[in-house]
Amino acid sequence: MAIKRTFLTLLSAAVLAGSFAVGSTTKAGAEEAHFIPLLVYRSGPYAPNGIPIANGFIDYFTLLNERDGGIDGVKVTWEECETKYNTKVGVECYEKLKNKGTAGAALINPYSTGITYQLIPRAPVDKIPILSMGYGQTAAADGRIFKWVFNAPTTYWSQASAFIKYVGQQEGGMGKLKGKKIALVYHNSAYGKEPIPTLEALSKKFGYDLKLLAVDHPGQEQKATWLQIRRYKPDWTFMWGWGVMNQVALKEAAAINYPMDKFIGVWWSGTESDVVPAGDDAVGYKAGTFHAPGANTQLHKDVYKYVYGRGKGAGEKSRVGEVLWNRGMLNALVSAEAIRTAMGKFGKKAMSGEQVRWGMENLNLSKSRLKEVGLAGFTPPIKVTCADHEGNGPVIIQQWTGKEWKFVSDWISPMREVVRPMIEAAAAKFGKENNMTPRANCM
Amino acid sequence: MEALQAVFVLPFLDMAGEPLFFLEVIIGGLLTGVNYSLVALGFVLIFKASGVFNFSQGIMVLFAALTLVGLMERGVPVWLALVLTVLAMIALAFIVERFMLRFLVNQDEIILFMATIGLAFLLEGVGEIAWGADVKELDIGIPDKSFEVGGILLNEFDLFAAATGTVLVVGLAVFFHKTPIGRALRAVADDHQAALSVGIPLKTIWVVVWSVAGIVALAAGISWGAKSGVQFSLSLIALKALPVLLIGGFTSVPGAIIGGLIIGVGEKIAEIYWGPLVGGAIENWFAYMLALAFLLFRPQGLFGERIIERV
Amino acid sequence: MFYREAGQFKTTYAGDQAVFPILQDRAFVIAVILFAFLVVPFIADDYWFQAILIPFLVFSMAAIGLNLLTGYAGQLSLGTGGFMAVGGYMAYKMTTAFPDLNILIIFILAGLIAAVVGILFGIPSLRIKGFYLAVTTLAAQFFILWLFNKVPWFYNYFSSGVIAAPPRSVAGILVVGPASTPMVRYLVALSFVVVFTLAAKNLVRGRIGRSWMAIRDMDIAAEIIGIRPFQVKLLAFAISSFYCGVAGAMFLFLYLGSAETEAFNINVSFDVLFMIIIGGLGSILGSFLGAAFITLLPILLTNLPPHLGFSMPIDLQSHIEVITFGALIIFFLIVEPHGLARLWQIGKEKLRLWPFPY
Amino acid sequence: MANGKKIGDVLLSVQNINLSFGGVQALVDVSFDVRKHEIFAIIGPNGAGKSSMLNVINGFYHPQGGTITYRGVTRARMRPHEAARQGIARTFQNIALFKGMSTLDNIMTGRNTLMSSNFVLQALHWGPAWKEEKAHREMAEEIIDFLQIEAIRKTPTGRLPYGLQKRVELGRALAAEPDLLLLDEPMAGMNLEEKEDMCRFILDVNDEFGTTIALIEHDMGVVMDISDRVAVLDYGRKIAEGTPGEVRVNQDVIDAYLGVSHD
Repeated sequence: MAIKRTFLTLLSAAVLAGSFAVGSTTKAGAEEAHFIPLLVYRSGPYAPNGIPIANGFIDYFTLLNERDGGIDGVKVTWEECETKYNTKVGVECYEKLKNKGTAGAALINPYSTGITYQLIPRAPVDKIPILSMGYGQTAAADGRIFKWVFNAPTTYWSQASAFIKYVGQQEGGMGKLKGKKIALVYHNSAYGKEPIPTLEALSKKFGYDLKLLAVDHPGQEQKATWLQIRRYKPDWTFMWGWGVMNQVALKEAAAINYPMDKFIGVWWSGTESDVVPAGDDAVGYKAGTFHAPGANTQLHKDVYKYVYGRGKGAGEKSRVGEVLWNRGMLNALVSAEAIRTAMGKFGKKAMSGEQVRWGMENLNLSKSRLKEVGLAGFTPPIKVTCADHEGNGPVIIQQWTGKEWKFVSDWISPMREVVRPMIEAAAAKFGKENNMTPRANCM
Repeated sequence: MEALQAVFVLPFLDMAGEPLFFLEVIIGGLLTGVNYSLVALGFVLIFKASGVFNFSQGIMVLFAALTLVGLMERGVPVWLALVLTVLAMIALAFIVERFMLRFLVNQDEIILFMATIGLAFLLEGVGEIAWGADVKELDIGIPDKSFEVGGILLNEFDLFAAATGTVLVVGLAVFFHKTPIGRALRAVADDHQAALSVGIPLKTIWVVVWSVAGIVALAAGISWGAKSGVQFSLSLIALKALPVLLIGGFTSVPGAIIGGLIIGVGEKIAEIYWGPLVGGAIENWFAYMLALAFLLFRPQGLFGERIIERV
Repeated sequence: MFYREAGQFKTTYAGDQAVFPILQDRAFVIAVILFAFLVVPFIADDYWFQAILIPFLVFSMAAIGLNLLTGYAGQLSLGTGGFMAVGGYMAYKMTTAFPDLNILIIFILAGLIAAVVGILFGIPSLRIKGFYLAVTTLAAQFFILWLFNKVPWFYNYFSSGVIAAPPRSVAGILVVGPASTPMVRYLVALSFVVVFTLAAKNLVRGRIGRSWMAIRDMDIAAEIIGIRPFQVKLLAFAISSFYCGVAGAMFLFLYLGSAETEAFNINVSFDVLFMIIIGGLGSILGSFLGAAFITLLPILLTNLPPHLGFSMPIDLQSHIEVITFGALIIFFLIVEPHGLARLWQIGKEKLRLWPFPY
Repeated sequence: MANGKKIGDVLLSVQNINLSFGGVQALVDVSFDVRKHEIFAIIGPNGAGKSSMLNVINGFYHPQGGTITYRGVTRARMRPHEAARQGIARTFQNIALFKGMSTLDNIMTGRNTLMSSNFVLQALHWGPAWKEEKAHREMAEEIIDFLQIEAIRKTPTGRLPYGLQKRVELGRALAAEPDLLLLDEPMAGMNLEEKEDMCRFILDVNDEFGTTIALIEHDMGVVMDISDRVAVLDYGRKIAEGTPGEVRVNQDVIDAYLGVSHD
């Protein structure tokens, strides 16, 4: 009985404490600073991906503060919130962070398909723009409907069309695609199904045969899938995988002696943590990407010097330059450039979500600007417009050598003439169901 | 008509048309099935001897594999790492008995089940703190080349895993049915109180079964972890073992292996021959539906102890 | 005011049969409901509505549903997520097909469809019991999600396969959809929960509740005194799934706003099961306490340390949170295996004797 | 003991019942009649097939041969819940109370078959459902008064001592207002005082409600005092039937109870 009584007391104390804890969402700090909420996942099943992304983000913001004193003199602040890649926790994080900082959240990077879909309808209400770089809802590329959502520099649909282009190049011309067999192994979820409409449309156009093979979450067991591939003998296999599905797929592909250089993964299936656990089996495997691997740019040197050199690194120094670190860093850079663009119009102060949305929409990361920030050759220029929130950026194919990822193609421009009409149709459908009218001022 | 044909005729023609491939599917299913059995076996051991439906079995698989890989990453030789991991799993069994089960003797099944859920959370957190969240390559030196025999592709590692699994299952079946301590273990399952009163030290037995389940978890962890790398998702493999339990019965060691084979072969055939009709990825629910169908005929599983209703 | 029942003599059986026979209890509950309706909307902010109160209400609804089935009728189910998905997707289909139909009615209809699905998946319960049944209900969970994921009709052929709650108004007030205010959504959720809690309370203290408990406590004896297991079990599945279905519709429309099938995945089923076990099987109050424990404790554990001045890496904090959560579950079960509702009761009994415990 | 009460027509007629479990004969060609308003006892040593007989009567076991005619209707396979609806209630040798429910709820559950309001009305707790609940509550309280268990009305039956549990179980069976009450060893495991109480309740039930009672007992003593007629089973066969006086002096019965070997 005594223990029960103690327990009840403890419980009520905890509840009381809790109500204070969550009740006080005060504006942090008196100093004028941009505030960027970071929804990260450093634990749970996808932590191997979440950790380098989060570190890339933070290292870049730290660099800005350390080297330049912020963005054009206004410091950057951020707060991490652990989502475990769980949508419900993501909502809690978002609600907790959206009003923090002197001007509220500047923009949000949801970093999970589920959370992105969650936030898309909320963005116009809360007036916080969403940057879902290379993930989320492809249709959001139509800025006339999705005023608050940005998925620059490129999308799943663009990537799928670029894959087909790459295969065409490898086969010796798009005409050679006729009669070829292509298999898509995909995670059976909204994310995994993304490339299907594009690949189907292109299959009609180029006459290749397409076989769709769904793998149910989480993808621990794929024998049936790879037996089907063994029978179908596809000339090329694409993969839209996530988490454990990637590592298993690589092992299984090797087990049926599938030629690895004919196996191409989406950019979320082309990271170090996907290939390293597969050991030698993964050598030769390819993946799409929209930025360079490795730590070879001026910016990386600055990160070593100003961030890790001063002991302020978010992760291990040796992991700077990993694919996902680079992606997190690029994501942070695009965010920062959007803020900078907004400051150009609204002045030298902390930017609000509404202002950053304008900055995003007028973002122009030209070649020279990329060089200025120390990323010459790292990624192609990114230009966002009111109508086009994607920028239709090119995709490149990288290959795993066993030690590192290496580019094995040129930058491939997606088939905009195919993808863009599909995006517009999907966006229009979404708009119709939700009683939205496209913004008239873009075109 | 065409739909009927597609469901009831064409898949069979397909099987007959390519018998070699069909055989490959069967073999693939069997090999996978043994791996399912390995996970299911952990559940059976603990359920049989303590009536606890151990939700944390999946996490134990992960925990064992993480410990092994973690030790190897720190330069411990494979054999020593294996020994140390086994010791760690035994230590875990002691801790579980001392700090959890001891206080829950004679509670309802569902309370014990819930307690193991708590344990699962605990182990998840401890494992991640101790060994980090990265995906780790697990390579204990077992060859994994594929080779063809008469047109059928086989993988060395799959065969090795299946052999290990079979040995474990057979060994445990013998242990339960032929040795005094095995029989004592079965007595405890029937009634905690009764077992206590006839002088079987319940604590010892709980420690023993949890230790054995921990070692089985290690075997499962090696087998599955070699394929996926050791990472959090390894724990989700438990969900694939549940239909196996339904078919084999929660209390039968041989049931676990037979159930595993049935599920393994059944779901592969369904996925490959019927999956394409409905868009694929039917394996997960098909395994459960198959188990359900079995249960409707034998509500206690193929090998489960008969439920006798009396008033 | 003292918590005493002395002097409150029940002169009629009707009085004794009331939901809350003790005056103070009744007053307390009414006070809580009034507070929730009249005060909370003015003091809570978006964070409270969106991250705490609405999910708490939605999961309370689901937990009551599962508790009717598992706690009262004794049928262990892990299909909650699936039944919630039926509610969510069906509500979505209906409201997009009939945009003018009152959304609140649609919630109820979605619940009814879920009830039918529940009956279908409840049929095996006539032969299968205990953990075997629990695992077979996973078949419902996996199959339903697979179906909604695979058949484009369910998500209106959207390329993304994600469904989003469209804007709908009731009596000129925007109730669901992105532009609806969290406060309105909270009030809608609260109304549903209050009404259906009362209904559940009525059910469990009447004939049907007794039949369920009889089946739970001893199914053979129940059959011998004239209870038809077939009807009673299926009714439990139907009503439970109805609650879960409505909870699913609330989950999508009032809480998440948009979702793919993953939102209803097996973790949801497990979470709701944890809620009723921790809260107390066979207790309506327990459903609320359990929902509070499972949805709110992690939030508390995440937010408490920083406010107390502990700062640590976020991943370490997350791991410690998980460990604490697990340890607390075990601790609770050891202290009081019958759940929080029982602790509450014990607390009340003590209060009744206070300040002279002997 | 049949002090002036009116024994009526045959209520239940059991003819040539054969029941076996996987080759073991539990009942062999057993026949007897139970008349309205009488107390009919089936006695016999352990393993004589007494419980099996009760289980056959209320449809829990289905005999391989023979017929059961109840209220003039012969049914081939009756489910237990159908038997209950026909007015057959029973208690159990190993108490089968709903342990998680209170005494009152157990007794109210016994009245389940008499209640009819549907779940929608119940959920609303509206009009008819509420009135019905109240009316049945009054009946339940009468039974509680009758059995003198007012003090444990709200106690979960799992916490009650053995003797009280038996009494609550009797209450639950009575609550159904049965025409035929089957009692499976109502006095097993009781001390003398408890046995006397139980006897009194059985007689009162028979007297006040006119309920026909078929009871089985292992122990001859008390049964002989309260029964109108007795049948004796041994190894699944009926070896005697008659008034307590007749049975008491029957040689076969004496042999059976003394354990004389069968040949």
